[in-house]
Amino acid sequence: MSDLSFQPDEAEIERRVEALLFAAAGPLTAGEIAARLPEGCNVARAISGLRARYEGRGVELECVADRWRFRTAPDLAFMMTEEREEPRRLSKAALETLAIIAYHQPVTRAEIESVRGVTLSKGTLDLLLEMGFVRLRGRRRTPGRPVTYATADRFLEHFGLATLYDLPGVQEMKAAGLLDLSLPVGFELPDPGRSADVDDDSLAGEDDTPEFAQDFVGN
Amino acid sequence: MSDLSFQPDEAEIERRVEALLFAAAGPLTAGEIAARLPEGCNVARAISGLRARYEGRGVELECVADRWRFRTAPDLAFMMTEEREEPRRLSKAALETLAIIAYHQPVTRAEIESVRGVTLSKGTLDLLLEMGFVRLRGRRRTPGRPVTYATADRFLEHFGLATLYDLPGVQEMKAAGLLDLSLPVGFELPDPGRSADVDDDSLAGEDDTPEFAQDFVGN
Amino acid sequence: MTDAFQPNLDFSAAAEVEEREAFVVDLDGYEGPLHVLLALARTQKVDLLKLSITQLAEQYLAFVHEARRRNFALAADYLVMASWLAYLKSRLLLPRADKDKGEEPPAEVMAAALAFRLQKLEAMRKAVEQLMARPQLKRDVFTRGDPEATVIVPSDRIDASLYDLMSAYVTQRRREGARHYSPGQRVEAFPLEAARDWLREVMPRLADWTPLDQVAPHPEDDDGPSQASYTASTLSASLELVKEGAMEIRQTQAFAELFLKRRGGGHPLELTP
Repeated sequence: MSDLSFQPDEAEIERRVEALLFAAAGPLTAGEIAARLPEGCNVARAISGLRARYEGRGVELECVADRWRFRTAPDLAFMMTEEREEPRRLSKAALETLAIIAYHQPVTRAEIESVRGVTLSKGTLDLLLEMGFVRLRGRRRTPGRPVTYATADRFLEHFGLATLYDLPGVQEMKAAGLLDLSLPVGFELPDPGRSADVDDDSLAGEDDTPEFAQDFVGN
Repeated sequence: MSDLSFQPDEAEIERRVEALLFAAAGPLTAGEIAARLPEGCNVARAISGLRARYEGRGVELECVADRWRFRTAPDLAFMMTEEREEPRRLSKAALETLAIIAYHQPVTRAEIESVRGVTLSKGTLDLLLEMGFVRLRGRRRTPGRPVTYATADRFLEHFGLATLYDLPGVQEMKAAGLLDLSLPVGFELPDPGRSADVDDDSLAGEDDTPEFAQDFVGN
Repeated sequence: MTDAFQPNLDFSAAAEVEEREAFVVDLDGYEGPLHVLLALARTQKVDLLKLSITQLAEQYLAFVHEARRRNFALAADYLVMASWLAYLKSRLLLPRADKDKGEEPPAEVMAAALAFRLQKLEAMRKAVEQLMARPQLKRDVFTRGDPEATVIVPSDRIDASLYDLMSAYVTQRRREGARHYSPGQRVEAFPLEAARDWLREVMPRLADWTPLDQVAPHPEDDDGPSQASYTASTLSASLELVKEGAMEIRQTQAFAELFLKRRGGGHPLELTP
């Protein structure tokens, strides 16, 4: 299908990557782009070339959820009245829940409740799941095997984040130990959010931390 | 909303036109562009500026019937004709079928149809098989020896499940607001983890591929 | 217009009203005790880890007191937190003498843990603010409005989440349930006519006050009407007979046992177990 014999030069590769990203309906990974180019093309270089070229323009190249996409410059938001979609308004509770999932993932329902100190009202998690911001990730290897939640790519795409590392303030919070789900020793606070089937006492278990760390880095 | 007092310079106008044309759902006339810019902006000059800027790039500015739009360079059209390999979204039928196979495996075609209440269209199972989400598992030891289906490894990979035992259960369905406290009559979730001990004959021993093919296609 | 004559008092009254309003608004804004505590802690304007927990406890207790004074229905959570804080405060203030309370962590540790927990919640609130300040898709930034007709679909990516799978499954099971719905066996009732006949039959033996339970027939197997139905129908029928003047009925107090008796003489009911 493609002209495999012809080895494009750097400028030509950049042109092609530009065309692909412009045409695509969604963000593309470097791998997906490479698959459409002759073998041996340096996609990374083409992307950084394009990125520089579009810097400060009305349209910019951005990395979200490890994928690349063109999007309009944020400072021009005011012009886009016609394109703007009325955003689904998230309640304060839903936003806080989303933030807790984003910064602590993978996290169980009980853990979310324990950070907020209130029971998660019905509808909050479903809404986030339905909007595609949050996904069921797996099960915690603790008694009761509670389901854990994590953010979905759509979350990163929506907020224009390249990876979970790029969450605002995440490094500082981590350094301050604020993202640690195991509470300090001897910490007994009345916890209305915690239901009868307490399952995060055993969180300190060694199985857990690696799973989190791995997941966190892996994304 | 807009900064009406600020009179943008030429470069800024070009930027804005670029963003507008990029984000617009269809080609725009010069008049439509002008309407979104501060009064007195020279749209024609911005367009010709942009046109020059994109000349020879992977994306070009094109005029059709007095309307302007970006489109990929014609010589790169061959890159865009790539066929769709897989649907981005699973059809409702496919997703539903997959769900039944996941929870009820190993399951025959007739059993799937009995849960869904509609005949399974030919393409649905093929698609799932082709995508590697589903596999032929064996034959039920009942009259007619119907083929049974089960999920394949790709299914677990895609949904991030370590084992079938990790499929969300009734508790999670309730937590996600999918099930009320009052379960539908006769709602029982089979345990997909049990699928090891089934009354199935393996397909491996079968020499009579024709029989299988016939069965598979014939439905 | 009459500014000069306006006494100062009115101003303070107005301020008081405003304060009260502010309180109401605030209570609505809180989601739980932890959120209230965080808001109160902010008024101390110090690092959340250097917070004065005794002061915070007092502030919170005042808050709860005020809310109750105004008859706000406070959820139990708030009161549990209040008593816990009162306890913590007293432990913080008392000299630490008794070592026999070994199993409980020192009050300072508990206070530090509370401060930490508030800091954690605060961090999440800040995270929300920072996230919302980011340019958001379709609100601040926009992707291609008109992707090429021959769309390049990211090939290896299928848009189906576990949640989609679950909801697809549940929807079908629901539909299946609705399809296969059969009204099932009708709940059989003990007919009133039969109850009347039964009562007439046993009437001669109801010379003394006899509990309703013993008068009503007892089902012999599981197929027939339930015991409740036997009892209810017998009661209805007996009321009819009372109206006709054939029987008397008595109950000493609400929910107490009902006793039946025929009018006139007869043989006592032979009680069969």
